Amino acid sequence: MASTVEELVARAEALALDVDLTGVAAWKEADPARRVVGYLPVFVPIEIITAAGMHPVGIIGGTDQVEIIRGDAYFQSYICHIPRSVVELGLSGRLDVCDGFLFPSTCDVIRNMSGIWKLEFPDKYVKYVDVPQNFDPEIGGNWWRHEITSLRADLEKLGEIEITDESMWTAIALHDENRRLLRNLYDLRSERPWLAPTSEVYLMQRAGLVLPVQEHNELLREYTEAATNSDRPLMDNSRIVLAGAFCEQPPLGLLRTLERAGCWIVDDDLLLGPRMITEPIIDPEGPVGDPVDALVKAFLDKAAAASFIYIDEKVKGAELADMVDKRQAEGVIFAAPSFCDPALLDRPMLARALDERGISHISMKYSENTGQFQTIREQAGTFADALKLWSDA
Amino acid sequence: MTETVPAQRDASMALQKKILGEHYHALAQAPETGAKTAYTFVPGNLTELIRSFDMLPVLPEINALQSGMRKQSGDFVREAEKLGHSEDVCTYVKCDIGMLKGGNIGPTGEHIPDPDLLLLSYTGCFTFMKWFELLKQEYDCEIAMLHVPYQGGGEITQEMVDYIVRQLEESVIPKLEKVTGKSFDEDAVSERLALSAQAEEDFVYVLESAKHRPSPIDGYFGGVFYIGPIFSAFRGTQAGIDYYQALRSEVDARIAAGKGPVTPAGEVTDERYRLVVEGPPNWTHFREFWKMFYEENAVCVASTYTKVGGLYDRGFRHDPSKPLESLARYCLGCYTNLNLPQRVDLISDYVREYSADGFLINSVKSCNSFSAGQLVILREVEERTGVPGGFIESDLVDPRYFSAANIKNRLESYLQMIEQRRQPVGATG
Amino acid sequence: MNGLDCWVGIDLGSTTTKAVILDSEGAILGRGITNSRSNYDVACAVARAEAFVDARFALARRTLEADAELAPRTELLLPVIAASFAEAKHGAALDALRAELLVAARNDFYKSWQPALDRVLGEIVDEMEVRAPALFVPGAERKSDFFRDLASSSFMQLSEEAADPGTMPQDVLIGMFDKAIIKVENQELEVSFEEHVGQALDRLLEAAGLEAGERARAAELMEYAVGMPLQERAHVGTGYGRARLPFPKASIRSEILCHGLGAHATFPSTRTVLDIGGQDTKAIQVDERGIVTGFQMNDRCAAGCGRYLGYIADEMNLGVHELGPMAMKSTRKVKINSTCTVFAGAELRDRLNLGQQREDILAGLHRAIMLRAMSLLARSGGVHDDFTFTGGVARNPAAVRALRELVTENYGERKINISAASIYTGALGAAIFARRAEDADESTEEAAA
Amino acid sequence: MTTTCGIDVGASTVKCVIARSDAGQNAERLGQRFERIRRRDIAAVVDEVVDTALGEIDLTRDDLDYVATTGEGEFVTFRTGHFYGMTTHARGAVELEPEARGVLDVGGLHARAILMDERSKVLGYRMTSQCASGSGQFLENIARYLGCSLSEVGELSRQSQEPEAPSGICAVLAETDVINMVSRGIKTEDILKGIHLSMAERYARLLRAAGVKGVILMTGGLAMDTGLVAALGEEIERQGVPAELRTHGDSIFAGALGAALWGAFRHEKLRERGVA
Ligand SMILES: Nc1ncnc2c1ncn2[C@@H]1O[C@H](COP(=O)(O)OP(=O)(O)O)[C@@H](O)[C@H]1O
Ligand SMILES: Nc1ncnc2c1ncn2[C@@H]1O[C@H](COP(=O)(O)OP(=O)(O)O)[C@@H](O)[C@H]1O
Ligand code: SF4
Ligand code: SF4
Ligand code: SF4
Repeated sequence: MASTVEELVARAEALALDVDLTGVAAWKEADPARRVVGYLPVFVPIEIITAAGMHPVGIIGGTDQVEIIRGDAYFQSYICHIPRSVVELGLSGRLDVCDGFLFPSTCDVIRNMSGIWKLEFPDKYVKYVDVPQNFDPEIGGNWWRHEITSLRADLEKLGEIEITDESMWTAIALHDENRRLLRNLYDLRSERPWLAPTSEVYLMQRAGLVLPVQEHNELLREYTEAATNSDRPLMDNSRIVLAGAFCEQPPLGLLRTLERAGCWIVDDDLLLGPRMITEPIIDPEGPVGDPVDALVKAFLDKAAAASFIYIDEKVKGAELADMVDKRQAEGVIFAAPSFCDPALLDRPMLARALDERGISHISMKYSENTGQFQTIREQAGTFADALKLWSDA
Repeated sequence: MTETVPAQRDASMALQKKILGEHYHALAQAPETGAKTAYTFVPGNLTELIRSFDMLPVLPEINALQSGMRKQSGDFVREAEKLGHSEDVCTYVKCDIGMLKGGNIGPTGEHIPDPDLLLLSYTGCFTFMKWFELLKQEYDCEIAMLHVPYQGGGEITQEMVDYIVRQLEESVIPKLEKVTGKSFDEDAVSERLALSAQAEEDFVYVLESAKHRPSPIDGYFGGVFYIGPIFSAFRGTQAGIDYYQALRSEVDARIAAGKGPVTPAGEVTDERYRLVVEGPPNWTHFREFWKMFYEENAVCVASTYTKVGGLYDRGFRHDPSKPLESLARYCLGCYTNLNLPQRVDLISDYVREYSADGFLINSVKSCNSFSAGQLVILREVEERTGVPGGFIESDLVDPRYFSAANIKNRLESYLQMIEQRRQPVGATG
Repeated sequence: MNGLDCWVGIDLGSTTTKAVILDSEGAILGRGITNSRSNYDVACAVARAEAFVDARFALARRTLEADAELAPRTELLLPVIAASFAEAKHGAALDALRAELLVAARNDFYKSWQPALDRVLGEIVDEMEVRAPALFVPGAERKSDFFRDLASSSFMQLSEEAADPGTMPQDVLIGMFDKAIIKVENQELEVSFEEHVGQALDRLLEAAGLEAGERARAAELMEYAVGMPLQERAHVGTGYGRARLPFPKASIRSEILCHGLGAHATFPSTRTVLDIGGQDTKAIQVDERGIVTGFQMNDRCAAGCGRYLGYIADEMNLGVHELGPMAMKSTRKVKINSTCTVFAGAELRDRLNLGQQREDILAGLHRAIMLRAMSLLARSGGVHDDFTFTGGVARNPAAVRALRELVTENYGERKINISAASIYTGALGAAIFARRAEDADESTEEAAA
Repeated sequence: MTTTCGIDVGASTVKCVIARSDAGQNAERLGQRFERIRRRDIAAVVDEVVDTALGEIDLTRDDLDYVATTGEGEFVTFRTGHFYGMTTHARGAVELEPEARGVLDVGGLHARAILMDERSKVLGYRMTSQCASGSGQFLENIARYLGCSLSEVGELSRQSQEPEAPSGICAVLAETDVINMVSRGIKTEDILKGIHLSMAERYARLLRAAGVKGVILMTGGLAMDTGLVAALGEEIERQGVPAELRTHGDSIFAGALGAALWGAFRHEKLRERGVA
């Protein structure tokens, strides 16, 4: 019997809130040769981890579940919340299951965390993954090829295995499928948000951080089908795009608050990393050439806009405004983690792009353990009120 | 660094003020003289390359800190916040934007011309990238990006150097050529690099003079003045060489006389605490902050802030024989491009080499590049060196984040602690 | 009669002012506490006076215990004397309150409520007087040690009963009280120790707890204890308000150093000290000599300090004493999010409205406070054996329980010291500094001579 | 004509307005009432406020076409609809002061600055968030400590000659600061004025950040504090905020009034659609 939406959501929620990584630990215990590699937000080429037969685990903070005790001894009050909860997870042994950690170049905080990890966990494999900010295939492309190749070599050493081109193609195909399913789900949510509200879609995505990609694909398929066929009643809320939440994630309560205050989120940059490549990496005709080249090209040509990537000659905010149009949204809510430099420094530029296209927007800050939503509800509610009272008035 | 010369000052300080003033004047004259300007940053700057195209560098960070010292930054920051910038982000950026909106009047009161090129050679901090993306919205000019990889693995690899050299060749230099209409002259760069290396030698001599007891200089507060020319526009210039020679002889004289550093509040005559300092200073209350040290006879013998524009004291010199590679290695080697273990090593070495009694971290709210991880540095260095670490918090140019009473309380308690620990066992039991 | 030398330490805290008196052996002779109020000099004088009274009791105890005949009666005698003394003080304060209330009610602003105002106020104080003795039965539970709290709590209750929205709003009555109480607590009330010893003994005699012969002997011994001159050799001040103490700079010490030393003196093997006071929290690491090796303190924001509990207590119309015991009854975990002291009250109301139990909410609040303390501890270098918890909040059993849980969860088993007198730790450290400074002076003088 | 009731449940006070209007236009206020919550059950206070207000004008709940809540009023079971605080304050402000294009609402725990247009559409806003410094609650505590009632505070503050500002921003630490000031012999009125000024400084910044211009109406309970209003006027001028501050005797009802009017508007909409 197929599972109901409620069952699937409950399963995803359990996975998403499993800060002790019990599922991952069970996976690993099944075979002593198995390895787990954690990656921090936002973007790493996880295909290589999968290709190595390892379990990539997205380490994205401790949600509002984890009490911060030692984490504050590592970060001052004016640094965002996620690093302290990640440190808390690490020091409390909850990340022991990971054999290695990847720290992508996202911002100075995650960058410096790679060094903290080296100091605190000298026995673990730690790599800082430096994505290029130059998009010439011969220059930035070469650099990225070098980063991917050295990561591949490192993982081969860590797993005492060889990562063949064939396994690379297989992994790329799996993750291509994963991204396709996610895009599907996003489309469904945008068309009929009451069938697949963001508070659920988000859990489905988040579950993927701790599931092997095959299992996650299965979950996404099941949920999308169940949600499509559910008979939830239509609700007339305002349609908004959520922006700024690509790294530290808002608490579930915030997403629910927005929905309750009358806003459907019809697109977002939540958990951006696994969705960063926006088109299939493998050509429709099938794999050709070197899989590393395919990964390099995917980053250079098919990556979503993100504030930690240099805009080059493009116009900042154009992608966001296009997204609003594509999703027929009525406005944008910037919700960024407090003290998140990349998101907050981008905000005025994005706002300007939206203003030029006449799109209304509001802005708020959160941290992953924000527990009081009055202010947020007030702001989102007023925004929704304004869209409601003034659009059909 | 120009307007804000301390009340009591050395001759070198006057010289420094003079050459920096001349630079700002040249900038103000640029519309008449036709000189082109490149906005760029201190860490990983390509001054010799810029100058080889006869362009004048403008350093927004320096403008920001100058505004801080002249107590204008608060208004600038508020202005930027009014324009939608968050309270949470780096105040240098906000200060710069506020200043720009206020007509871009530089520290000498003269106008700073708009950029012909935004040269984003960003080392050791992601905010730089955002900063110029923001400026790009204000100015209709060329922008060139130089991505400098981070020393995540604790070393500079050949791939990193090659990546930078390729970017210099294929994207930065073509932009410079396009903006100036001149073509790249490798020899001209080499010549300038040779001049740089000469000044760098004297600069290092000055910094290391603090190993003497008593130290003739203050390597943090005073150091801020010493780094001015070499970190900004004066590498590869004769003026730079002259300044550091003059400074060096002045320091020699102080050593010979057994004198301590000169501070705005007077000369330190009884060096009581020797401290290594990590992190940038606060600019809005610079003198007040310095005075707190002076009053306790605490001298900063070494600092990491004076290494953001290059780790010359660890042996790096610009090398005329390999100009582009040398610039690449320079960019890669700046302090904020070091990973945390390297920073711990460096500070621990300073504590030993400079016979410090303690090390103090001034954690600034603005700067994640510096601040994220400083508490780990604190514990690691304490463990490795056995000297106590102190921790204070302020900000660069946001006066709202400087609480004098608070900092004084912490500093005093910290120094009292060093003092108490000096006493032999039993004396207090 | 040969006098006794003594040394005084004063900790002028944001909420309470504490004094400790040491004798020449370094033993604690007396302790005194009062709430810090607008006049620091008065607070300081009151705490000191209380400590001297306490020292008298200590002397009395020493004398009684040394007396073969009366030693077994010590536990009967002293509590009664103490209670009688406390009651007398309370009575004097009530008298003062009555007077000040009437002064406040004379203000033109309140003319329209007269003459009813005078009458109602008078009746309230009458009733307070009636209720007072019950507070001072030996062994009785009091909401607070301080007159302000005791009086405020019964005034609130009585004024609510006496008020009438149309003719005598409670706001007006409360306004009177607020005006009067400041005046009252800034007076130094003279209460004679000797007189009350006599009264207490008489009372015991009446109640047939004491025989006439014993009474005479007791009076004799008490007279000795009361008459013994106490010579204050030196004093040191510390605490939040230390800069305002009327002491020379040399007699002022950083509160961090005092807390470290005080904790060391009480528990010589302590290495980590946590002090939670009214508006600051300090985590201190000390070495085997009691010298501070590292510390962290909160600043700028009073979230998670004793005041936080004070707000909550006000909000629930309870005394701070009662919060802990109530929280101990909790059966379910509730997570509290508010970091801000002021918002905590709002959150409390929200949660009560959501139907959560107040015991559970309170337990959650205590845990929230301790979580913040844990952060500071972690920052200062962790929790090492022995671990000592000091400051007013260490008197709160729920806070102690939350701390124990968190320490064990995160650092494993640790020996946790909590002294009944933990609130005096800073003052004790200061007194030790006073004794040492004096020693040092003497030794130099001797060397010079 | 529709008869509607707006209920504004605040952190400290419940306010209620009963109005008759033509889809929110040409409104006539029939009754209004407010009541401090003071540790009582909020639902009971709401019932009491609404029923008393209705009783005074001989109406019952059955006479209401639409009950609109705002503030924390979502839990009110007999509501027809809910509007968010800024939506209602903007509407209420325009009703009380037709020229108003901005609102400064200061209540028990929060303060917010709202920019709106002549139709009272919210165009921008700024609000204080996690920190209670400078809120009504804070002022109340200080007043209690100083031994004066809220109704005296404004008068006293306006007599001040030499205002003395508290050093910190924290509501709790400021209390200690105030104790300090009293001990230094600073006069009550100077302390109050200092506190008013420091609150006003924050509010003026809030207003500036929200980009308000022109006439602004102060709403919420603290609009009754004439000392704060005066201090705010000074600060607005000092900081060069291009605004003119006004208050209204019924400012505390702005939210409830706005809710009542929006309720009428929605009622009409729903009726047109045949829903009601
Ligand atoms: N008997 C008690 N039970 C519970 N809490 C208490 C008790 N006595 C004091 N406290 C708490 O201790 C705090 C005062 O602590 P204290 O160490 O005196 O602070 P400070 O030194 O800042 O004045 C009060 O705010 C109160 O919360
Ligand atoms: N006469 C008054 N003078 C000054 N302030 C007052 C007066 N009456 C009430 N207040 C203040 O108004 C606040 C309530 O305002 P309100 O806007 O209703 O707040 P909330 O919506 O948060 O309950 C109270 O906290 C009180 O401090
Ligand atoms: S939340 Fe923002 S600042 Fe924090 S780690 Fe993520 S990207 Fe960096
Ligand atoms: S974050 Fe730090 S390094 Fe970066 S621009 Fe700001 S001050 Fe400079
Ligand atoms: S959050 Fe609360 S306790 Fe903290 S500074 Fe603000 S008012 Fe004070």
